[in-house]
Amino acid sequence: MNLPILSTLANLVQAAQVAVPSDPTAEGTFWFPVQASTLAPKSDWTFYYIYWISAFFTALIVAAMIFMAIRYRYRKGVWDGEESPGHGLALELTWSGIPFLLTIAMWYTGFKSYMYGDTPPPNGYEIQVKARQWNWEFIYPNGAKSTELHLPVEQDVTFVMSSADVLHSFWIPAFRVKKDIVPGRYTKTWVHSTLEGQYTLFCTEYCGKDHSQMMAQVFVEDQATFDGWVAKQANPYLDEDGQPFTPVAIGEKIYGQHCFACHSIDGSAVVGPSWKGSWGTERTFENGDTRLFDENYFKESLLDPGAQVVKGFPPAMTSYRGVFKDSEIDGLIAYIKSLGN
Amino acid sequence: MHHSEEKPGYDLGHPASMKMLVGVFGALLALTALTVGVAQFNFGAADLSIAMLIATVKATLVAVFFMHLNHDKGVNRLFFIGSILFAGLFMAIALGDASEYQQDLRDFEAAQELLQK
Amino acid sequence: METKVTHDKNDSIYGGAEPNYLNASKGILSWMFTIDHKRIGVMYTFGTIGALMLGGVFALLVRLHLWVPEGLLVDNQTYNQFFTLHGAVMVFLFVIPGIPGALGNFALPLMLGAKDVAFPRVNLMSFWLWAIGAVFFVTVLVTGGLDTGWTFYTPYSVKTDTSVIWAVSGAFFLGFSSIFTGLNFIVTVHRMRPKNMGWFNMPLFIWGIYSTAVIQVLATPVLGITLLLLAVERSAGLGIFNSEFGGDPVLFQHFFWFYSHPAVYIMILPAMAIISELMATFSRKKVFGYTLVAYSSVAIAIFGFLVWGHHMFTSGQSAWASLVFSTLTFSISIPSAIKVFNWLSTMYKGSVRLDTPMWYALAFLWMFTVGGLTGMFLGSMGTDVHLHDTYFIVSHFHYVMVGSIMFAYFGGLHYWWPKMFGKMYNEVMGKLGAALMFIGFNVTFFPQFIMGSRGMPRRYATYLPEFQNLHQVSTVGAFILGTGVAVGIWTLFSSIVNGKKAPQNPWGAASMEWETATPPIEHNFHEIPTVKPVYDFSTLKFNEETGNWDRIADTSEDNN
Amino acid sequence: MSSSTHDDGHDHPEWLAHHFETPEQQFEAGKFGMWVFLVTEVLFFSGLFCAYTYYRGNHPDMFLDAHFFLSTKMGAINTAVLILSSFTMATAVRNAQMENRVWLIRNLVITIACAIGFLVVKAFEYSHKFHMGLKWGTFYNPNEHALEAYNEATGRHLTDLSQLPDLHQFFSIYYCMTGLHGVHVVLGIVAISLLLRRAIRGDFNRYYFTAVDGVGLYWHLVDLIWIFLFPLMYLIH
Ligand code: HEA
Ligand code: HEA
Ligand code: HEC
Ligand code: CUA
Ligand SMILES: [Cu+2]
Repeated sequence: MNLPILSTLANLVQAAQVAVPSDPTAEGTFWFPVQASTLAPKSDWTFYYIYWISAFFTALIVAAMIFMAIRYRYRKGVWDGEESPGHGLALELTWSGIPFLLTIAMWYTGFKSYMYGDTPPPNGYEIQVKARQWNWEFIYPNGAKSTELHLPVEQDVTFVMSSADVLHSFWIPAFRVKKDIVPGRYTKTWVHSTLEGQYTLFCTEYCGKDHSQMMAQVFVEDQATFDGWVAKQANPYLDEDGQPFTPVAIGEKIYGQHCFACHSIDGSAVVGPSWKGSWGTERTFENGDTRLFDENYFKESLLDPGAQVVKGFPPAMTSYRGVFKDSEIDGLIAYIKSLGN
Repeated sequence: MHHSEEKPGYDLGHPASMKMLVGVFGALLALTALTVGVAQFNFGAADLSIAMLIATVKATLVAVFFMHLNHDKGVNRLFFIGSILFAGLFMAIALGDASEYQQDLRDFEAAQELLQK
Repeated sequence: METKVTHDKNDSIYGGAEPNYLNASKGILSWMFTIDHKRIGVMYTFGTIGALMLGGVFALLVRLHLWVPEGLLVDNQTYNQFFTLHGAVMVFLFVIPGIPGALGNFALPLMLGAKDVAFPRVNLMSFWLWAIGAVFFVTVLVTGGLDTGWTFYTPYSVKTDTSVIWAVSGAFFLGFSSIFTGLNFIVTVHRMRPKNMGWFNMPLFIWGIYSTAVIQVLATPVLGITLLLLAVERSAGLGIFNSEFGGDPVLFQHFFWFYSHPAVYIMILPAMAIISELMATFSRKKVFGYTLVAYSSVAIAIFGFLVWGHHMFTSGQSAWASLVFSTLTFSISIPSAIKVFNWLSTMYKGSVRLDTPMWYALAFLWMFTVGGLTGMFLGSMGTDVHLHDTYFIVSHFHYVMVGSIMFAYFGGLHYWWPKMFGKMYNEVMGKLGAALMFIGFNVTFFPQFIMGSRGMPRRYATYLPEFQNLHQVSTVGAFILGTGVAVGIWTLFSSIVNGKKAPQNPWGAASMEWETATPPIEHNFHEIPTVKPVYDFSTLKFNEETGNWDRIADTSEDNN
Repeated sequence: MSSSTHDDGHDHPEWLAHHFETPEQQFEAGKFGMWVFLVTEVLFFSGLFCAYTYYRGNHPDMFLDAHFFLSTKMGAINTAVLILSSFTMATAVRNAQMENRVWLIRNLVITIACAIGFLVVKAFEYSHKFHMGLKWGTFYNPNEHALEAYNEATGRHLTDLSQLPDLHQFFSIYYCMTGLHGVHVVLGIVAISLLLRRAIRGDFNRYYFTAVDGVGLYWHLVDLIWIFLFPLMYLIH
């Protein structure tokens, strides 16, 4: 590993270059990513207001400090400084009064943009956001589901969010929106995006091991593109020609979206048991019971995975109750069967 | 024992009068009986307030007479009353906020019930 | 058990060969069971410096891991434990007990001309509770770690299978340690003040520690009950904070921040208290607007209780509550502003000496301004939505907790060290440490503001490649900072061995702790010195030969 | 611990700690310290009262249903017992101040007896509830005895307690609050017993009764908290 100061300096220069890009709309500014929503300029306005006040006061204080440290420095043999008043009410009122007035504006503009961001307009397009450790799922009004977020540009979009396990938080820096997702209730936020493009959605409430990987891509598209996408997404099991998937293909697709992280199809144990060759075999559980891997067992495993925990594995799987339609469950069954027994 | 006769008249305590102590004791018992008695009737929403009012009166009696707040130093009173104010502040704001967002929790519960069906 | 030793020569002003508090009795037991506030202060000093090193090692691991986007050292889970333990150790074992426990214990009774704190045994108990808490935290390291973040948010803290209960018990003990320290100081200030020292004739250090103590006593119990409930919730499925059993996670946040916001003032007020002493002594002026500065401490302590919800603007707290909390948050900036400007004015027409402690004090002034002003960005609801849980926050609180408090702590240590141990440290090394810390600190944390508002979330074990440059700068800075800290600590400790003998009053400070022998005798004073007007430097004159600031014949005494 | 080192001229009685100048200073410090400690106790309990209010406000009917499992009689008896003990404690302080050792001892003994009595009643209540499976949190698992008790207390004819909303939350809070209060009672017994030992030894006099006073304040606070717990738990409508 190399830690030489030189490479750091190089990094600093490079960072500054990245930070001040030539085209601010594409790359953002020194302090911010692009402004891609109606909220962003409002939020940034307050930021810069406070920023310049802060810059002014910091400069003032530091300059005064350095000036006085030099001007009034101790001189050998001269112990005391000059006479000066020990307090000054007018002065003290000034330097508590001016900040006070300045903070009123900080408070007010901040309050305005907060209320703007916190009050979804009535007839927004509604997307449901389901957060769980450690992925996102978005559900659109027509039943379409996706793991990446697509939005029509210049539209009010309301997010109705819920969590399956712990706290998460929904943050899209380009939109300046953030809202925690609290288990046991729906929380809401909304955006009106103004700039087509691709952005990142982060989870910003610490939620355990892979918190830092709980991200999703956000695509802001024009209305037509979005409409096409969401229509296709509503029935994801159609191929290019509009022909429906076979059940096995349906299962394979779901596997690739939901299950692959924990179940392998090559016989190796990951977080959970491998699916390869498991269908129809006798499963042994932590408590010593055994049971045949059949349709009923599969459904129970999906809905209530904690009920019977396979020997040698942690009870790490969360319930998928209400996530899949019957046809999808049939697809999964067909897929697992297809992996041999 | 140290009978410091050399400092006559110097006394730290103000022994409470027995009459007062017995009186307060009686009042506390009577109030307990009262609160139990009152609880047998239903005053609707006022129930809780009545019970809390009686409890507060009892607590005040204990604090003022048994705990000698009636002739204690000012700071001691200030700190004790302050603690109640701060506890009140904590509860008032936390619960005030909670009551504002309670509806969200109920909505969620209702929605969850619908989904289960 | 205690063996009395007569010591050779002790050049106390009383001229006697009287032993000082360090060598009045010998043996480890005489330290473990000491009820001498000065020894307890010394034990706290060693303890909290140890905690700083432990937390610092975790900080370096955090920074090193973030050298590359995918993480250099460990898997995500282990990284999560790094920052949790870093935060928890620093907060509960270092900053909260640090200044009151170490310097408050040592200096406060001396400044009052008292023989000890009001309850010396409670004081000892407070130290040992700290030690037990520390043991619990170290135990956590071997019993599965802790990965909840220092905030212990539910429901994750109920669900994770790391050692939450151990950590929570540790924090519970530390809470009581803090409560007992606070209780002791409150009573000491009220009841042990010399008859002729009025409230407004106390050094501002005492005002600061006193205000801190009030918060400790009012806020910490709520942390205690919160942690207790969390522990029971984990072991018995209580359903108060855990949504799975009908509890409310947001309620937990209210409970937690009702303590933890005031706790940040438990940390900063003692730091400000030190700065008041340093600014006065090294400018040779009474702190400008003394009365208002004293009131500001109390105001900060009280307003500090009204703003906790500013940590919860995005949490699902109602807009009503957010509005109230945002409003009140700004109220804190006024007393803080008063302090900053009054410190600054103290230098005006003073006789400013730039000894090592003053370097720290000036650095504090600068860093606290930046840290405090970035608090304004966060107190403003609209901007906080974007900045919440990003590196902007991380940077904000390091500017106040490291840039301000750690600097003040070091300033205070350098200031009272000669009195504590009777030795002068090497001035050049002292300044080198301060300079390295200052540079390293800013290189570490300034880039974090930028990456935060540009989109870097906190508590991330891995990150997007676009932030790599800034992260690397920050990491290098952390190592410079670490070196500075190490130099500072080394400078102090090596002086015990090879430092020059310290004069009784090396800085020309006017408060009473400088009127006793260096190091002080076991019972502090033979006779309580006469109380002089606070920060009256006029009778102190530098003696070129001894390097001491002598009190010259005090003619002004009769007319005060 | 050493108190032998100061020979600085003051005439220090042995009950006057070395760092105090006068008995009055020591007394005032001790008393003030106790009050500050009580401040922390108030805030400590405030967390529980806050949780209580939150969940009662949320589920008034759950609290109503659950309180039928508590015996008002037992609660009232215990309230009276604690009030009595508070009274004897207050009298004990008076006797300490008046150097009436015999009555000081008697009063302390009665106070301890009351405290133990309180715990015995509480123990009966707890074990009765355990018997019915009425425990806290995940351990809440009412059995047919609970059903019987409920139907008897309310005159209703439920066939299954699961028809009632999550009573477990009430019991969680109930055990937390009364449990923590119980711990304070136990600590009080310990503290008063230590006082008793010192009283028998004759440690207290009109200049030094701080310990009796302090423990007394603590004990009254324990009583004071119960005064609120009683109606909040036992008398719900
Ligand atoms: C010692 C520690 C300390 C101190 C002193 C402060 C001081 C302040 N803090 Fe900070 N804060 C923390 C430690 C501290 N903070 C920590 C640890 C966190 C994160 C916790 C976590 O989530 O892990 C945090 C987080 C935090 C948040 C939540 C952010 C979020 O998570 O979204 C907020 C929001 O309002 C905030 C605000 C403030 C304010 C307004 C002050 C004020 O007190 C500052 C006042 C000072 C000044 C204003 C400067 C001096 C004044 C002048 C120079 C005059 C000019 C002034 C004006 C013109 C206004 N802080
Ligand atoms: C007082 C409190 C305090 C202090 C002093 C520090 C000091 C430092 N902190 Fe700390 N930090 C917190 C409190 C503090 N921190 C808190 C509360 C959090 C939030 C945790 C959470 O999210 O839950 C946090 C989080 C935090 C993060 C964010 C992690 C994340 O969100 O993913 C980072 C990242 O850079 C960081 C860095 C540092 C650095 C570089 C220092 C440096 O200043 C450290 C300098 C000191 C040293 C480097 C030690 C020097 C000693 C030696 C070199 C001696 C060698 C050792 C031996 C001989 C044994 N801290
Ligand atoms: C978080 C990791 C994780 C995810 C994601 C996951 N599982 Fe599991 N699964 C497990 C673990 C661990 C077990 C073994 C323990 C148990 O039985 O609960 C398991 C067991 C099973 C079993 C019983 C297997 C056997 O061999 O007996 C089935 C069937 C199953 N999972 C189906 C699925 C399906 C279908 C999905 C996706 C829709 C899925 N799982 C997603 C972790 C996961
Ligand atoms: Cu989900 Cu962090
Ligand atoms: Cu705060």
